Amino acid sequence: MMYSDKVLDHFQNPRNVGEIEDANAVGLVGNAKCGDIMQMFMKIEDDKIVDVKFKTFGCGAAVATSSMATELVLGKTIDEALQLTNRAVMEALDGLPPVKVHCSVLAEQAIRAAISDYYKRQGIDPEPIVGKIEEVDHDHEIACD
Amino acid sequence: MMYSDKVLDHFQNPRNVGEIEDANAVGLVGNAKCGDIMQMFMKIEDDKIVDVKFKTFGCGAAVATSSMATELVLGKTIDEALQLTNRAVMEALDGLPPVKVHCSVLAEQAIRAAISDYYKRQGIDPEPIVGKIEEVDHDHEIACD
Amino acid sequence: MQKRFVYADNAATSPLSKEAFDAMKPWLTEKWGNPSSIYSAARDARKAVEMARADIADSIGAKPEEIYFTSGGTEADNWAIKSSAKAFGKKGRHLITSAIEHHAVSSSMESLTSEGFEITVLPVDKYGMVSPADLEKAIRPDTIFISIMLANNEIGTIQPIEELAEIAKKHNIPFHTDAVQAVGHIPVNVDELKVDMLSMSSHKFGGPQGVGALYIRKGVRIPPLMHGGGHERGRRSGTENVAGVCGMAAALKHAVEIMPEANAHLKHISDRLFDKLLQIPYTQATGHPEKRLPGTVSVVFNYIEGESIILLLDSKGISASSGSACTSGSLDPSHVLLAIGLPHEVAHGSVRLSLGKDITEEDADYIAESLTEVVDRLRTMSPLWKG
Amino acid sequence: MQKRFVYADNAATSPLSKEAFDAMKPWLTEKWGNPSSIYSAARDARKAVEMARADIADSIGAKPEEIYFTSGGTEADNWAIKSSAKAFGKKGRHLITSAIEHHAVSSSMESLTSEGFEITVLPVDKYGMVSPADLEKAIRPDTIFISIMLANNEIGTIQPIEELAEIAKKHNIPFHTDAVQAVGHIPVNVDELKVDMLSMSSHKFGGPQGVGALYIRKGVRIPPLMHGGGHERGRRSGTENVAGVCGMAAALKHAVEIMPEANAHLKHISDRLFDKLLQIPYTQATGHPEKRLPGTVSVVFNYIEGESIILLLDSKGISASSGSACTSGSLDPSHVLLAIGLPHEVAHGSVRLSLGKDITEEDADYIAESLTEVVDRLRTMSPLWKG
Ligand SMILES: Cc1ncc(COP(=O)(O)O)c(C=O)c1O
Ligand SMILES: Cc1ncc(COP(=O)(O)O)c(C=O)c1O
Repeated sequence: MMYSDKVLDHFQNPRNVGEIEDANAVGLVGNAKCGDIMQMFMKIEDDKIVDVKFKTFGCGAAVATSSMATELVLGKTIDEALQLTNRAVMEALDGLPPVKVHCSVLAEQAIRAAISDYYKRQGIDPEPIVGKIEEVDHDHEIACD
Repeated sequence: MMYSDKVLDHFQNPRNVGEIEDANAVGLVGNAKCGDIMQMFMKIEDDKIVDVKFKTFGCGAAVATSSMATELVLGKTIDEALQLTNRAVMEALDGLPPVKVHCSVLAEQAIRAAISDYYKRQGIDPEPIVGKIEEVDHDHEIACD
Repeated sequence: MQKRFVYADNAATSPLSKEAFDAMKPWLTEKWGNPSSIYSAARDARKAVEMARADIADSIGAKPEEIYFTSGGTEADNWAIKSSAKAFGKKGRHLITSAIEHHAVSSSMESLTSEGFEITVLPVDKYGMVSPADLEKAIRPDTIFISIMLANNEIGTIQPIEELAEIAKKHNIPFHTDAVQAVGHIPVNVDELKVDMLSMSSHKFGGPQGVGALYIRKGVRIPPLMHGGGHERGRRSGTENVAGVCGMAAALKHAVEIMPEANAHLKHISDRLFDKLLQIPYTQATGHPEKRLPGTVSVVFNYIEGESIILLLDSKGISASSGSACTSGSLDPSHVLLAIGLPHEVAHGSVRLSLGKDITEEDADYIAESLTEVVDRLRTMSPLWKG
Repeated sequence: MQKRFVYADNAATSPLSKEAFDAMKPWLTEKWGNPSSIYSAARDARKAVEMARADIADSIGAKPEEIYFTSGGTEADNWAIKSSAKAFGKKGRHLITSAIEHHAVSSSMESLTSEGFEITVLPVDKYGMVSPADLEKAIRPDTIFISIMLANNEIGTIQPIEELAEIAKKHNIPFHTDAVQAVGHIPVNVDELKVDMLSMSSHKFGGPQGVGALYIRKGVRIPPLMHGGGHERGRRSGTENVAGVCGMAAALKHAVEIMPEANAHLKHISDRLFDKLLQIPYTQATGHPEKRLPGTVSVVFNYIEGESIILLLDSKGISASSGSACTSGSLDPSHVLLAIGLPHEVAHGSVRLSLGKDITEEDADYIAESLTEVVDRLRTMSPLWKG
């Protein structure tokens, strides 16, 4: 299993780590049992993501995809951010080992979860816009795939 | 598979190779199909082996056991020669690899076959004295063991 | 803190010892030979192989003719298990193993289930210990084979093999032990252990990779895994790896020679390292407090994930592993850490430092400082950490 | 005649090439690593293994992901055969092979008969050639696997694998070839050969002993022979032999580079040697007159026995073999020589000279003179010789 230099760089020097105190969009995806949890904090103003930060529990790829995902959505509109695919995150990182592809999926989901939270806070049902988000499951009986 | 130095010496410098023109005891044992034939020539006078020579088609151990056997019986009485066991030949050669033990049996048999021939030439049934000797079998259907 | 390079993953593979290289070199340069041939160059090769066999036998209290060379620990384990199933399969279809075996054992066992064999996997306690009473209970009239490892590769726990093998003996069941992490590291004697088969792997004790051996007690008959030219007295075919077995033997001989001194040193360093690491909050040692490999320091850090720890340690010049090297890339944390009762999320945060004999106090202190820093940094990034 | 040393048993094992040693040395001295680990030292090891894989793939026209490292030719053969039987055994129980295979193939086949498989052994003509018509006739609806070697180790005959594999393809039957004596010696291309699996062994072409590979065409699925940590993409477990595979790749690359020149030279020397040897009365060449390995000179001498010839040649400094190295010690002469129709007593008198690229005309002449003398001497001692 080998990481690209870009993955290693984003892991070792992650961009946008941390929390946003006055975030108006927070998403949490993944499962500790499976070894990956990502938390995304956003500040959205006028439909635009003006700030984004993350916290991640997980492997090198989990950290790197989180970091890259924040870079890719920062300054983007919600619509643009929702178009971010896991594939785009992977490509921006010069690829991921096959066993680590799920991390990029998690990063995509973390973005959607945060945006979903943003709509919820405004009393808007996010599902028609964002799609269904898997909630973080603290029940240990979940299956990691 | 490793030969002792003594085996190699008796193979490379075999003692008593050749034929005896006026031999009065000649034995031939073994089988070409199995890769081993030994021929023993003896000159027996007053119950004593006064000369002995051999010819062998076979592996290094076949040559060495033939050579050693001739050395061990030269100058001996018939009775003494008949007491020569394959074990004694092997011991005199500092042992043989397990897969080559049959060569020492062949050498013992070659001695007995020659002595058997000696009795036959004198009209004496050798079997009570020498035991049964396996004749050289030129039939290719024999099983090598 | 000055950056330094510390290789602390000797249980994954160890650097080739100078002794091993010196023993191999002639066979990689001016000498060569197929030991099965009969001319003098080949006889030299044969002598070298047999001397290596005798040395290896000697170092585990076996007879030379009980040592069969293989391509490594994996082949030795596969051979012992699959061929025992073949040999004794008429008597019964039940095998017993433990929950903390290396995959070379557990996957070999697993592969037999499709052939109608049934496997009982014995649990372990929180230290990773198999209980002799559990083994006794698990034995059935149709049990034909037992395989329990001597020393665990992840947490270093050393099993009471003498007791376990004694039980097997009482029931007349062949007993195999995977001693890949034990040979060359702790005293191993097949008669004291009372085992019928024992696997070892050269590159775990300073020998070359791609060589190993299976000890098979005289009288125990299992068919070959590898058929062919009839090498190793018909039991393991394939041209002998002359340089390889010479390197293996030299490495093992050396490892056994320096063992008392090396282990005293390793124990001292391990204790020091454990002391420092356990000062990090929410950290626990895994494995047995006493019955453990002297060079294995294994710990779990809550709230962070092992691969990240390993990668950050790497950037500080430290090579270590999280769980088994083989499981990296898998999503499930090590089955060993789960077997000792750690919750999944804690098991994910494991680190194994397997020290080499040349480790210094300074190295250990550097590891401790580095790990403290790395753990702190990753916790700050972790959504689970409410520190 | 001045005594000289001539190694003429390269088909048994070849000296390690300088190229191979140079490629191995770093991994035996200043470098080491378990390629499955994730830190940088291990990543270097991984890169080295993957470069070796790519180089080897390249030299036989395969893709890197079609090359699986093994412990040698024997393991590659065992794996291909036994695992194909497992994989395709539900479709049928019939396998086909030839009468002149190496024991690694024939004994693996044989081992399957106890599991209810039936083996058809194709005959060969007096040159050791399998006839495509015979293969076509032998195929049955329940045939699931065919294994026929590319180049024979005793007599050097090269089979028409393209034609044979084409027939297998027509019937949708997986085709394996043991190319242990071919790879590195004659051009080998898996697509031209149309084979599904191909075995090779490093020490036959100047690489180290104890390493080999099985080529498995993409899409062909056979289960592992070796279970464990899931190395080689889950198909062959066991810590990779980094030095070994680097040596193997370097040796093969070099062998392929020098092949055209080396083979022209070997053909010249072989022809010269054959010419001289066939002047000895009651002597015949074995193997195919044209379709043969350029470095293999195999002959039989009537009325004398091969081991004796080899031992006397050895005392003159010449290393050669009689039949297969592995069969030395057996009482039956080589099955290959019997298969080409030689009577037992003639087959016993076989000699195989397998020349290395550095052989000179002087070496060849020395071999010829020595053999003439040795044959003469042994015949004088032979009760069968009525010279
Ligand atoms: C306990 C144990 N058994 C078996 C093996 C397999 O050994 P190898 O990889 O040398 O085949 C290993 C190491 O990989 C091990 O640690
Ligand atoms: C044709 C052939 N196949 C297979 C093998 C087995 O290879 P290895 O001994 O490297 O396992 C050999 C040589 O021994 C061979 O000549």
